Amino acid sequence: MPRNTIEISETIEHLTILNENDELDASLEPDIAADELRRLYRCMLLARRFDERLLDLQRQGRIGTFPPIQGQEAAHLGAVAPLRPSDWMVPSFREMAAELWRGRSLENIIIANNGFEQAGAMHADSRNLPMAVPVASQIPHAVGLAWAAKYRQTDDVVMTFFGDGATSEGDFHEGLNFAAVFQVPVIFVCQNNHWAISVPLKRQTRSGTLVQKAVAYGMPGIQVDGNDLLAVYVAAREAIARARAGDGPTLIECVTYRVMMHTTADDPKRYRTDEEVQQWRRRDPLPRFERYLIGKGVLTPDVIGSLKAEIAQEIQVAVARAEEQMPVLRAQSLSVFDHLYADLPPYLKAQKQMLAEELSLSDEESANG
Amino acid sequence: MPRNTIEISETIEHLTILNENDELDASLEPDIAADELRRLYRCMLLARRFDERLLDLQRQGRIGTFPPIQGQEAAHLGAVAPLRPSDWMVPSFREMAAELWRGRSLENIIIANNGFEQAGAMHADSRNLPMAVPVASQIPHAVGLAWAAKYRQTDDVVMTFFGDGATSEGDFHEGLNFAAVFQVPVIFVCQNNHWAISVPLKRQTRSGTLVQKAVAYGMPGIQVDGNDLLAVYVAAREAIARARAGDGPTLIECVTYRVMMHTTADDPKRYRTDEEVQQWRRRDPLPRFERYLIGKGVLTPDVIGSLKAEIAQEIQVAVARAEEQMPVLRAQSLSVFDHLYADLPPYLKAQKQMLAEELSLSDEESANG
Amino acid sequence: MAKMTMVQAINMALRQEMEKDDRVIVMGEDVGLDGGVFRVTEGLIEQFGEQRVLDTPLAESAIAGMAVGMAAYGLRPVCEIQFSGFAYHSFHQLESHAARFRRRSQGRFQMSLVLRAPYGGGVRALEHHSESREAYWAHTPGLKMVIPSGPRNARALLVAAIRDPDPVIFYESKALYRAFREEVPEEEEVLPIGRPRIVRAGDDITLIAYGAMLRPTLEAAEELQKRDGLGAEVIDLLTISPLDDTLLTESVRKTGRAVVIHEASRSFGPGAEIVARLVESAFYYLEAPIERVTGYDLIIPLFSQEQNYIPSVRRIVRAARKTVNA
Amino acid sequence: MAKMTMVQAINMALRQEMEKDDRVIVMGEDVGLDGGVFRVTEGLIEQFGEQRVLDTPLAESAIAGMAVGMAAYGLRPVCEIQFSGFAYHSFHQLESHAARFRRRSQGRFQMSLVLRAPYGGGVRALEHHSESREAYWAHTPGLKMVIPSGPRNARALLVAAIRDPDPVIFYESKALYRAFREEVPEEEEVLPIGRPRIVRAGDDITLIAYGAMLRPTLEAAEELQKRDGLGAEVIDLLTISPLDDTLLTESVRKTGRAVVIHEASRSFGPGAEIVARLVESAFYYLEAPIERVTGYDLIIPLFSQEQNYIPSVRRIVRAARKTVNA
Ligand SMILES: Cc1ncc(C[n+]2csc(CCOP(=O)(O)OP(=O)(O)O)c2C)c(N)n1
Ligand SMILES: Cc1ncc(C[n+]2csc(CCOP(=O)(O)OP(=O)(O)O)c2C)c(N)n1
Ligand SMILES: [Mg+2]
Ligand SMILES: [Mg+2]
Repeated sequence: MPRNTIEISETIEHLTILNENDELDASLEPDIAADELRRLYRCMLLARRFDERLLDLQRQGRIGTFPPIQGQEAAHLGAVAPLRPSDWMVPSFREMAAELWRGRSLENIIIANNGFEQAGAMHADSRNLPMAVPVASQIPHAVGLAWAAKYRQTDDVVMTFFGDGATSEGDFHEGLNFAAVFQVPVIFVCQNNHWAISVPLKRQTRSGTLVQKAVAYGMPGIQVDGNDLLAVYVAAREAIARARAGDGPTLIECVTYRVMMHTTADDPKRYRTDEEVQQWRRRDPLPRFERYLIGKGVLTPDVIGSLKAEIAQEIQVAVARAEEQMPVLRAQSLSVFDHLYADLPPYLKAQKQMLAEELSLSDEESANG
Repeated sequence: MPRNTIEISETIEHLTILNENDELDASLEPDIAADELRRLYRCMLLARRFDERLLDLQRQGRIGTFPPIQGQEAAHLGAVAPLRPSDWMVPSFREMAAELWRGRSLENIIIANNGFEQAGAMHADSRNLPMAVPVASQIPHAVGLAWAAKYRQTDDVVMTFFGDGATSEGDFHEGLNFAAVFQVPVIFVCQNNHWAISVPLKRQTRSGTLVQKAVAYGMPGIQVDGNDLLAVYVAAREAIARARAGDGPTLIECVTYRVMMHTTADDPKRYRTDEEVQQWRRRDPLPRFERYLIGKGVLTPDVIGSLKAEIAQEIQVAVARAEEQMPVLRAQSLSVFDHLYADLPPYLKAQKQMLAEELSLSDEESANG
Repeated sequence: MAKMTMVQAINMALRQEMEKDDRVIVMGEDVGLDGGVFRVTEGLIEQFGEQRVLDTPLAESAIAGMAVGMAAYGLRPVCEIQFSGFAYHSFHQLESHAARFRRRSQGRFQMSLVLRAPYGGGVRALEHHSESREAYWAHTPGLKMVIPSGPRNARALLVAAIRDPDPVIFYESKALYRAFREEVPEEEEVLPIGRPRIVRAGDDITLIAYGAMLRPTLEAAEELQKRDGLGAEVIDLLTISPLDDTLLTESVRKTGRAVVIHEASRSFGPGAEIVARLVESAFYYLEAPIERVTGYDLIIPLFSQEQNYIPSVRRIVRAARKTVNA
Repeated sequence: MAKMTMVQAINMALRQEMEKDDRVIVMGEDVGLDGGVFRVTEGLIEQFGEQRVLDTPLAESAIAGMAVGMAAYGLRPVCEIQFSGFAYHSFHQLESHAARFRRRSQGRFQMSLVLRAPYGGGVRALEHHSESREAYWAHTPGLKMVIPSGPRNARALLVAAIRDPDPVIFYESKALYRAFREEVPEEEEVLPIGRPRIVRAGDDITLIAYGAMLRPTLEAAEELQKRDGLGAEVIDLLTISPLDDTLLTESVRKTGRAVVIHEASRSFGPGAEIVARLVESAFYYLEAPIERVTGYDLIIPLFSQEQNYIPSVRRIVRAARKTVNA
């Protein structure tokens, strides 16, 4: 009857496999086929180069504001790589590498970043949800999809992404609680990049780690070095297997860093030091993974060279194609009335007509004026 | 570098002092003055009898729907007793015993339960917030008050109450997180009465205890036998001292039980067994505390007898007074326009005029018709 | 045909749709064993099991958010929010996602979901249990806002809402839940969403109401007939949004006079839009200002005073007379 | 007097009120070191410290809810919600508490709090960053809804909002943040909440606008003068709710014609209430239907098409002509 410490029964772990000094814990090294490793490396490189290119385009006024992902590629790709195509991905807004892996095209990203509704179009069987801008709001969607996948007796799972800042929102809490209560097959991947715009992790929450928040939901949690693709991969693979087996959700915290600005509208010099950024640049996941693959003989400098050329070309073609399409899309002014509802109610038909007249009158006026 | 278990550094404890078999852990017994013990007992008894009387009144149609508190008196009173009058109390809707302790009158409760706006009136220096109906929504208010109390460099603390169901709401999560980040003097008292209307605790959350949710916020937590007034008291006193000293918030889980219906509109037979209820009735906090006090020589059967008579009288007077006042209050129809804003904007003046005319026309019509 | 209360009629709609379509899932707080705090979902868990009737934890944002995910999968969740006064917790999920997923995905994901919630006063309830804030949802493009006025149309509209490919907020007047019974056919009956209905014909004045306000409006119409010899045309909106004003316009072009009645507070309420539409479509036919009989611009008072807040037959009659004598 | 952008003018209002009154606390996401994503709170943390300028965790419900508690204590929190499209997370705190605490406590607790949020389109932003949903708050009794139209009145209205004993939702057009500069006096200037203002006199037609729509409306008025010889009276609402229609009524009784302009979507939008009020107060003076020039009943399109959605000078001019030629 005296004062007792309550035992926490949830498993909360940390995992690193290939650390920033290139030390590998071989006992934990996952057995990934060489081909798959090369695909992962290629996608990582593509995401990095494309991110850089997007920044150029933004600075040239050729796309709108966007959130760079640099430094988080391993935490994206390690997580989605063990998914099947029939599994679902529910992104936040900073998972470009994961989206590329799951089939999104470079053109589409460029067009979307120019404010085109039409870029939302996707295959009728796409299992990727569109980006969710309101922080954490996508988390309950993942739970609903997972519930449905279980209800339909499939063994598909759902993976959702969100940031460290997102863990403060009510939707994070409610979503994880629902997932645990209903024991649905969902994997919660927190991209702890240490910053939510200007708010550092330690002002976001007082908890020692983000992963320990799993304790609140009676859910297992694993924290991984998010710049170690192998660790992310292993943690995700385990969580996916658990979900697929019907054993419920997992919280994965990927410890990584946002080396760039929050979005291109942000100036991080206002709130953080360059030293901090430099420290994290040294833990860059891309060269770390590259050295590992070279060491393993999966890649050679030659192969890397030709990959780079290939990727440069791919990006150039995508930009050109996107810029070709946009004037066409821009001319589809009446398309804003599409897809609000399945059918256009009478007063919206009238409003569409108003806009059509407006546009033709404007055309006339400019023709006359 | 291998897989590590992450150490949880928060203290999460359980405390029982006087258990359901009347066993006392004397080493933990708080040193409460005899007078205070008697006041506590009296308030507990008053709350019990008044709760029963409210149920009669409701069944007779003399008050509206209300939420009985029976069985939770120890968890209310043990928590508020160590507060100072200058500390703040932020209730939910099922803390009648705590409200009585903090000075709310029986009449006021009866009038409020008859849907009178005017019952909201309170002393200009009252440090009790009014009841909050939307579950968990009061939690951030407590954080704001506590922030203000700290900002003003007082050593006042804030105590807020909520149920087990409330822990599922986003406001619980956001509120506790803010409190921990800002290290404000607030005590979160969860009344875990095992039910949220028809939803049992194990369908509310999968976490083994509610108190372990404190881990998510880097906050200490303590679970107590909520039917053991002494344990609640000690846990609250510690948490209050910690808050007052500037050491931040605490989560207290009082394990108790809602032996009655959720509200008088509810029929618990639909969703739970009588055995479960009977089991908990045996752990009734009132006789347990009574036996303790008798054993301690603080109370005698005689004193109890006269207390009972006194209380019966007090309740009778309160009911009579409340019922006298209500016709007067009911006649103040135009008072609904008071206190929406500090000043009545022009169109609301016009609407008040409309209502006044409406009422005088109705009076005429009934006089004529 | 059985005589049913609105609670029973809605229950029948849920049951029959669940029988016909295994995509239909009922979810919310206390909707399972308890059958909902108003007993609207009574018996469903017994018939369909826990897989089709979900007692959720207490979190309205997650209820709506999870439903968004289920709808994205292709299911047809029907959520119950225990009182419409707690639907605000779901606001961002509805505004930011339910209303937008179809457009955001250019048609890939449809949000066939229903959010049912009891609304309105008149049942001696606690604070937050009596509001009429349908205008919030009506002003949100991408949502549909439906309010039935009796057992039979409640059933037929709910069937339509469940089958609708777009998200529907479905407000149920708790004052009507057990107020009266109507014949409700066992066989399927569907009322189209987006179409008001003339429930009483008349040539002298148009009275526009919905939900719990329909009955006092009909009473007022009878009184106007009896005492003033005025033929009032009464229109039941049924759908607040998307608002189709065709019928309203026709009627007001005929009568030249209109009164709009709602329980919701006045300013920026649903009545304002109806007035604005009629000004746009029937201005030259109007013989008097359109009157609004509404709740005052207050939070609805606690129950000791709510009867003065909710439009009464008397207030409707007076407003109609004012319009006619203008 | 210095020429200032609206960002600078709002910043000055905050700074001066914080200097005068230590109850004023600024809080929100990124309002501290970062100075707010639009730099509205720039320099405040340097001047007033972390005790007066709170960088909060990322949770809008708690921002509003904590502010309710601070206001109950007697402080005057000024919250920034990063974009009005994320204010829905705070909906229940504002509707259920900020709007009600004074009444619930019969005057014991006042809610002197301000919730600032950038609203509206025109800055090539992401989804959820361009909405104009002020009607939600305007339809909520107990709240006040204010929208300035330029640097000088933004400053003077924000001072009034901060000192107001009741909760004020303060929407700032981000399109106006840096669009132009105005002379803003260093000394105190306060504009009363609840009072529209005539910004251009005229006898032929009344144009009613607010926020970012004021400038195109004024341009339209000039064009109507130049091309059509029409004198348009332009009224800047400034306060959406509580809406005082006295000035509107007077103007429309004089001109007999009105156009209401807003960026918000049309149906159940702010314009509907203005039309309804004018029908109630100036019906017999109206010579033509009141026109509404508004956003369409769509979610505001992403930026490649938003210019067609937002009312343009051309659309306003055409509507005015339609009214005059009616
Ligand atoms: C509900 C909501 N509030 C505020 C914002 C503005 N905002 C966009 S991203 C962001 C920070 C997110 O931080 P985090 O979750 O850590 O993700 P990261 O940006 O680091 O990837 C904020 C405040 C938003 N999009 N949604
Ligand atoms: C936000 C919100 N949702 C739903 C309700 C309806 N409701 C009132 S009390 C209650 C259950 C509360 O359970 P708990 O938090 O355990 O408190 P208890 O009633 O057991 O004291 C519910 C669902 C409400 N008042 N507020
Ligand atoms: Mg982050
Ligand atoms: Mg409970």
